[in-house]
Amino acid sequence: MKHDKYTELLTFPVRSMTQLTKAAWSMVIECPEAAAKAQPGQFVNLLPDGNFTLRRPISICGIDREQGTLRIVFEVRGKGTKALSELRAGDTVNMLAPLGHGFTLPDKDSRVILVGGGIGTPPMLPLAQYFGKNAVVISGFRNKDAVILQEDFAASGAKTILCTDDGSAGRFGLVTLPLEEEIKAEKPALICACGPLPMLRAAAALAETYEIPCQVSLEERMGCGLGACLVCACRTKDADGNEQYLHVCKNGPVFNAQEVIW
Amino acid sequence: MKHDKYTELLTFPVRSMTQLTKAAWSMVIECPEAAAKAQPGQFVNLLPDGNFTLRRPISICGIDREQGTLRIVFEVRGKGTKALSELRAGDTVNMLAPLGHGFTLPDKDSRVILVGGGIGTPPMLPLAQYFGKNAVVISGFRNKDAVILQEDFAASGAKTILCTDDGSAGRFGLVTLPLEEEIKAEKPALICACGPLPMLRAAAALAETYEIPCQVSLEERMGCGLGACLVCACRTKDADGNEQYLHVCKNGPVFNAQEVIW
Amino acid sequence: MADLSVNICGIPFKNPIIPASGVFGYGREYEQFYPLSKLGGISTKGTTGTKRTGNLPPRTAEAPMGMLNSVGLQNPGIDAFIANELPHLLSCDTVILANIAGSTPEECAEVAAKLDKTDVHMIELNISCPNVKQGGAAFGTSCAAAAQVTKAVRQATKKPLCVKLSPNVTSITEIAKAVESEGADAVSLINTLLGMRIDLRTRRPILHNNMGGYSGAGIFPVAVRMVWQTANAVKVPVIGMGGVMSGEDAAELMMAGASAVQVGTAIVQDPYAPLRIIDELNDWLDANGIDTAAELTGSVKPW
Amino acid sequence: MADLSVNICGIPFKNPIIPASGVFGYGREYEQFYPLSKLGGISTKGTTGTKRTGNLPPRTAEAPMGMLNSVGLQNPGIDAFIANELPHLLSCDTVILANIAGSTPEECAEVAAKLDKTDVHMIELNISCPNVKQGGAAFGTSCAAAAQVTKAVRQATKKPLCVKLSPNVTSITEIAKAVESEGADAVSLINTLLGMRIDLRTRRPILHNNMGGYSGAGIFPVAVRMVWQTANAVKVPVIGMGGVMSGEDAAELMMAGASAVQVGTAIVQDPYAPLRIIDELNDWLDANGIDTAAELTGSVKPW
Ligand SMILES: Cc1cc2nc3c(=O)[nH]c(=O)nc-3n(C[C@H](O)[C@H](O)[C@H](O)COP(=O)(O)OP(=O)(O)OC[C@H]3O[C@@H](n4cnc5c(N)ncnc54)[C@H](O)[C@@H]3O)c2cc1C
Ligand SMILES: Cc1cc2nc3c(=O)[nH]c(=O)nc-3n(C[C@H](O)[C@H](O)[C@H](O)COP(=O)(O)OP(=O)(O)OC[C@H]3O[C@@H](n4cnc5c(N)ncnc54)[C@H](O)[C@@H]3O)c2cc1C
Ligand SMILES: Cc1cc2nc3c(=O)[nH]c(=O)nc-3n(C[C@H](O)[C@H](O)[C@H](O)COP(=O)(O)O)c2cc1C
Ligand SMILES: Cc1cc2nc3c(=O)[nH]c(=O)nc-3n(C[C@H](O)[C@H](O)[C@H](O)COP(=O)(O)O)c2cc1C
Ligand code: FES
Ligand code: FES
Repeated sequence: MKHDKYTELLTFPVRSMTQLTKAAWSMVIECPEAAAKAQPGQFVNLLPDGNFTLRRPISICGIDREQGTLRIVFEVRGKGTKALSELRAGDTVNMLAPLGHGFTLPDKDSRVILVGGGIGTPPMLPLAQYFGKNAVVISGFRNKDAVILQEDFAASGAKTILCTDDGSAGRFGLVTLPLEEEIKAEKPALICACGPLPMLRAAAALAETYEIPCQVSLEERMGCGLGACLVCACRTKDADGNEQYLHVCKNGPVFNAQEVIW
Repeated sequence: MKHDKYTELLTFPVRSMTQLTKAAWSMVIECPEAAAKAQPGQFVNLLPDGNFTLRRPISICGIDREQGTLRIVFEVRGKGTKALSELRAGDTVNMLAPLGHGFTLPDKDSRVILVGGGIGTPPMLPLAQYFGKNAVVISGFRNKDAVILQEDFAASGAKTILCTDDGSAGRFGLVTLPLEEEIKAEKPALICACGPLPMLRAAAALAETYEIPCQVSLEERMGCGLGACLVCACRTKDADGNEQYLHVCKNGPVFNAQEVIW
Repeated sequence: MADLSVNICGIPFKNPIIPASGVFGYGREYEQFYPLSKLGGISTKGTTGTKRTGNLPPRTAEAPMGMLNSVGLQNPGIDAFIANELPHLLSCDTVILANIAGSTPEECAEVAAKLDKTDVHMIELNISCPNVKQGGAAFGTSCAAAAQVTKAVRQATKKPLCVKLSPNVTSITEIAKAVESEGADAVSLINTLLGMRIDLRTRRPILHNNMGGYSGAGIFPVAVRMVWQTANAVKVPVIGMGGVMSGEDAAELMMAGASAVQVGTAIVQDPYAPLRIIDELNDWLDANGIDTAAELTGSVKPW
Repeated sequence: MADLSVNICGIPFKNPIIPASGVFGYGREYEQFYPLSKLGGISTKGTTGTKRTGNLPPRTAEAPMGMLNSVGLQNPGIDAFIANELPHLLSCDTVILANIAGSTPEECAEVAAKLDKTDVHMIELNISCPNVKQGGAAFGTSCAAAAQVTKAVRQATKKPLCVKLSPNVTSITEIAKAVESEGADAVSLINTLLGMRIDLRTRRPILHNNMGGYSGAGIFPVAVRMVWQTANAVKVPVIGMGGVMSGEDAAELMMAGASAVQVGTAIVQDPYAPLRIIDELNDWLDANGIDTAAELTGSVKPW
C-alpha cells in the first residue's frame, strides 16, 4: 500500500469484519463523510491490497450516519474479493465512496417489493430499513448455505420471503413466483431488484405486465467508477426509444427497468 | 506468497532480524540443509514478497551448522531489499541456498588478508572465523555510520583494520594503503576481497604486483542464480588468455582475480 | 521545489504530467477531487466527426499488471464537444489537447478544421485506437496511411499537431518519421498494446470485442523502449506514456526522450494519481539535486 | 487426475508444460530439484552454428511484472551441443525441442542438418531473438525473410519443425502463414517484447545492450491475443508462451489455441514453477470436471 497524502484521502479504517457464509463477508468501514452522503443503491469502489489494477465495486448494504460507517456485504469470487476478505478490524481499505446513482424512492408509506437474488440481496437492506413494514423483501439463494441477511431484513420490520433454488431453506424455487403473488395481493408503488440477469429480466417483465415502476441495480465491469473512462457501458433506450449507452457507475447502478435493453 | 508444496520447499523461517545501521540489516535464517552444505563465499538468492520477478542475491555472512542457520547482512538499496528488511523473526522467506562457487581456501594456518568494502564486508566474516588469528581483516566504509561487523571480526581472533573514506572511524582513507602495508609486513598466502569494483581492481593490482594469489567476489545482476539463464555473465580470460564469459552465479561469485577482465 | 515547467511546440505546460486521453473524460468527474489547474495539461477523450456509441460491454478486463479496454471511441461528436465541453475545459487554466480520431482522413480533417476555429491549445490525432474497425489502428500501422491522414489533418489546421502512435507495429520509428515528414509538430506514444483475456469458466473472451487495448504498468518497458527509439529518430518533441504509475516512472520516460508524460491507467485506479505523480517527480528531482524537469528529457546515455 | 497428455506433430507429450528456451539451459541445473522426466518437454537454449559469447553484461533488468534480458544467444555451438548435451537430454524421458538460431538461413540450415542426424524430437527455429544484430528478430519481422529461413531449414531436416515467432510485429498472422506455407509443422509464440529500462541514478540503460527482451507476467495479455490470432490463421499446431505463471494461465493460453505451453520467466523466478504449473493445471481440470487437457486447445468461443 502506498503512503502519501493522496492515498491517505482514500484510506479508511475497517471497523469490523464478519463472515456470513462460506463465501460471504460483511465489512463495516469508518468513513463519516461518505456515510453522510450515501444513498440506498449507491456503491463503494475498493482497491484491494496487492497486485490489482482495477477497483472492485460493491453495493452499499448499510448506512449508519451516526456511527459514520458504511456496511458492505460481498462474496469471494476471484482474487480481488479474496484479498478484501482477508481484511480485519483495524486494517485499512482504499475506497472511493459513495459512487453512482441509487434508487429514486417514493414516499416511506408506499408499498414496495424488494427482490434480491444471491449476492444481489445486500443493496435491498437500506431500502427495507427505509420502508419498514411497508416493504416486502423477497430474497432467493442457491441453497440454505448461501442465505444471508435474513435477521437484518426481519429487524427492518419488512415482510420477508425466503426462497432457495433447491428448497433447502424457505420456499422452493425462484423469487418470481412469490413476486407475482405479492403483486396480485396488493399492487406495489415500486419494485426494486438486484441479482442475476435472468432474475432481473423476469422481475422487469412482471413489472411491465402489471404496469408497476421497477428499478433494477445492474452490474458491469468497471474502471474508474466515476463516469470518465466509459468502460462500464450499459445498453439503454432513451425517451424516444433510441439505443444509447449509459454508464453503470454514473447513470446507474440503478436504472429504470424500462430503459434497459435486456 | 504462494502456498503449495513446491513453494514450501523454498520457504524458510527467519530466526532473527537485527538492524545494524540505518541501511544495513542482519538476518538469520533457519535452513539446516543449506547450512550443512554452505561454504564461505557462496550466496543465497531471496525472493522478496510482493511484486517481484527476480530474486535478490546476498552473500552468506555466517554459517552455523549446529544451529542449522545461515546469516546474511544486506543493505537496503531498492524495493526488493526494502521488502526484505521488513521481515521479522517468525516470518518466512523464499530462498534458494547455498548457491555458487565460494572461496578456495589454503590451510587454516596460512596468513591471509581479507579485504571488504562497505556491504562487501559480510562474506569476509566466515573466512575470518576460519583463519582466526592468521587473518588480517581490512574493512573500509564511507563513514562511521556505515561501519558494520567490527565486533564479529574482533571475536574471530583476526587482526582488524578499519578504514573510512572520511576518517570518521578507524583510519582515514582507502583500504589499499593498509593492504600494501600488511603485504609488505608479511606476504600472505592469499588475498580475498569483496566490495566495489574500484576496490577490487586495486586489490587485484596489488596482488599481481606482489605475486600473491587473490580471490575476489563479484556482483552481477542475476536471474535464476543457478547457471541456466546466462544473464549474470562476467568477462574472463581462460588459461590461454582467450576471452570467455563465465557466470557469477555458478562459476562465481568468487573468481581468481587473474582470470577476470577488469 | 524544482522547476517542473516544460514547453512543447511553443506551448508552456506548468508541469509535464497530463491525464491521457480516454481515462479522464472531459475532466468533469475529477473536479470533485482537485482543481484541474494543478495538471500540466489534459488530453480529452477521443472525439470523432459524429457521435459514436462505442462497443458492446464488457469493455474491460484486468491483467496481471494493467487492464484491457475496448471502449471503441464512444463520444458525442466534435460539435457537441466544442459546444458543451471545450469552453469549460478552456476555462480551467491548463493546456488542453483535443484528442481526435476518425474513420477516414477526411473525417479527421473535418474534426481538426472545426477545432482550428477554437482556442484549444493542441490537437492530438489518434491513429492508433485498437478498438475500432475503420481508421484507428489501421492508420497507425502503415506508414502510407499514417502519412496520408497526417497530411489531411495538417492541411485543416494551424494548431500544433501531435500524432499519437500505435505500439502494435514492427517499427514505430518508421511511422514516426512518416508523420513528422507530413508536418506533425509532435508525436505521442504509446497507445495500448493489443491484448486479450479469456474467462476460464465460460470460455468466452472477457471483452465483448474479443481483443482490446492493454495499458498500465505491464506495458512500461515497451513504452520506455519506443519513446527512446522514437526520440532518436525524429526531431519533433515526444510526449511519452504507457504504464506510468509513479514520479520515477515519469522521470524514466523523460530520460528516454519524452518532453512530457501522459498518465492513463494510473488514474483509472486512483483519481489522485496525477497529483501524486507530480509530487513524486518533484521530490525525486529535489532529492537528486536537479533543478528543472525539462533537463531530464532525452538525458539517458546509451551504452 | 485428468489426462494431461497432448500430441503435437505426432509427438506424444506426457503433459503440455515445457520449460522455454533460454531459461532452462540444457536442464542440468534443474536435475538437483526434480527428475526432468516430470516435464512435458524441454526447449533447449538457442544453439547456433558456432560458439557465441553473447552480449556484454548487465544482461537483465527487472520490470514491474517481469524481466528484461539481453543474453544474445550465448551458446557453445551446435557440435558441442550434440556432443555434450543432447545425449544426456535424450536419456531423460521427455520430449526435447532443440531451439536453434543463426545469422543466415544457411547457418540455420546447417544447424538443422546436424540435428537431423540425431534423435532429437523436434527443432524449434527461433526467428525472433531481439538481442542479436544479425538474424534473430530480423528474420522474424518480415514475411519474406521468415519464409526464406524456414524454407532453408525445411530442406535441411525431416524432423518436425516448429518456428518461433516474434511478437514485435504489426501482424503476427502474416508471419505465421508465411512460415506455414514454407513447411513449418508448428509455430511457437511469443518470444520477448522488445523493451528498455533506465537506471535513474546513472542515467544509463540498465542493460548494456540498451534494449532487451521483456518476458514474464506483464506480457501475458499480448501472448493470449497473439496465440488466438495465430491459431485462427494457421492449420499447424501452436505452442503458446509468454507470461505463464500458473496452471490457470496455461489453461487460458490453451483455450486461446495453444496445444502446449512453454514457461520461461516463471522458472527464472522459481525452479519448481513447471511442476507447480502442471499440478495447478491438473487441479483446475479436476475442479472443473474436465477429463483431458487436450480438449482445452482452441476452445474459447469468441463473441
Ligand atoms: C455496482 C455493482 C455493485 C456490486 N455489488 C456487489 C455486492 O454488494 N456484493 C458482491 O459480492 N458483489 C457485488 N458486485 C460484484 C463484484 O463487483 C464482483 O464480484 C467483484 O468485482 C469480483 O472481483 P474479484 O476480484 O473477486 O474477481 P476477478 O474475476 O478477479 O475480477 C477481475 C475484474 O473483473 C471485475 N468483475 C468480475 N466480476 C464482476 C461482476 N460481477 N461485476 C462487476 N465487475 C466484475 C472485477 O471488478 C475486476 O475488475 C457488484 C458489482 C457492481 C458493478
Ligand atoms: C553474489 C552477490 C552477492 C551479494 N551480496 C550482498 C550482500 O551480502 N549484501 C548486500 O547488501 N548486497 C549484496 N549484493 C547486492 C544485492 O544483490 C543488491 O543490492 C540487491 O539485489 C538490490 O536489490 P534491490 O531490490 O534493493 O534493488 P533494485 O534496484 O530494485 O533491484 C532491481 C534488480 O537489479 C538487481 N540488482 C540491483 N543492484 C544489484 C547489485 N549490486 N548486484 C546484483 N544485482 C543487483 C536486483 O537483484 C534486482 O534483480 C550481492 C550481489 C551479488 C550478485
Ligand atoms: C479506458 C481507456 C480509454 C482510452 N481511450 C483512448 C482514446 O479515446 N484515445 C486515445 O488516443 N487513447 C485512448 N486510450 C489510451 C490511453 O490514452 C493511453 O495511450 C494508454 O492507456 C497507455 O497509457 P497508460 O498505460 O498510462 O494507461 C484509452 C485508454 C484507456 C485505458
Ligand atoms: C533469459 C532468457 C533467455 C532466453 N533465451 C532464448 C533463446 O535462446 N531462444 C529463444 O527462442 N527464446 C529465448 N528466450 C525467450 C523465451 O523462450 C520465451 O519466449 C519468453 O521469455 C516468453 O516467455 P515467458 O514470459 O514465460 O518468459 C529467452 C528468455 C529469457 C528470459
Ligand atoms: S467505470 Fe469508468 S465510466 Fe464507469
Ligand atoms: S543468474 Fe542465471 S545463469 Fe547466472
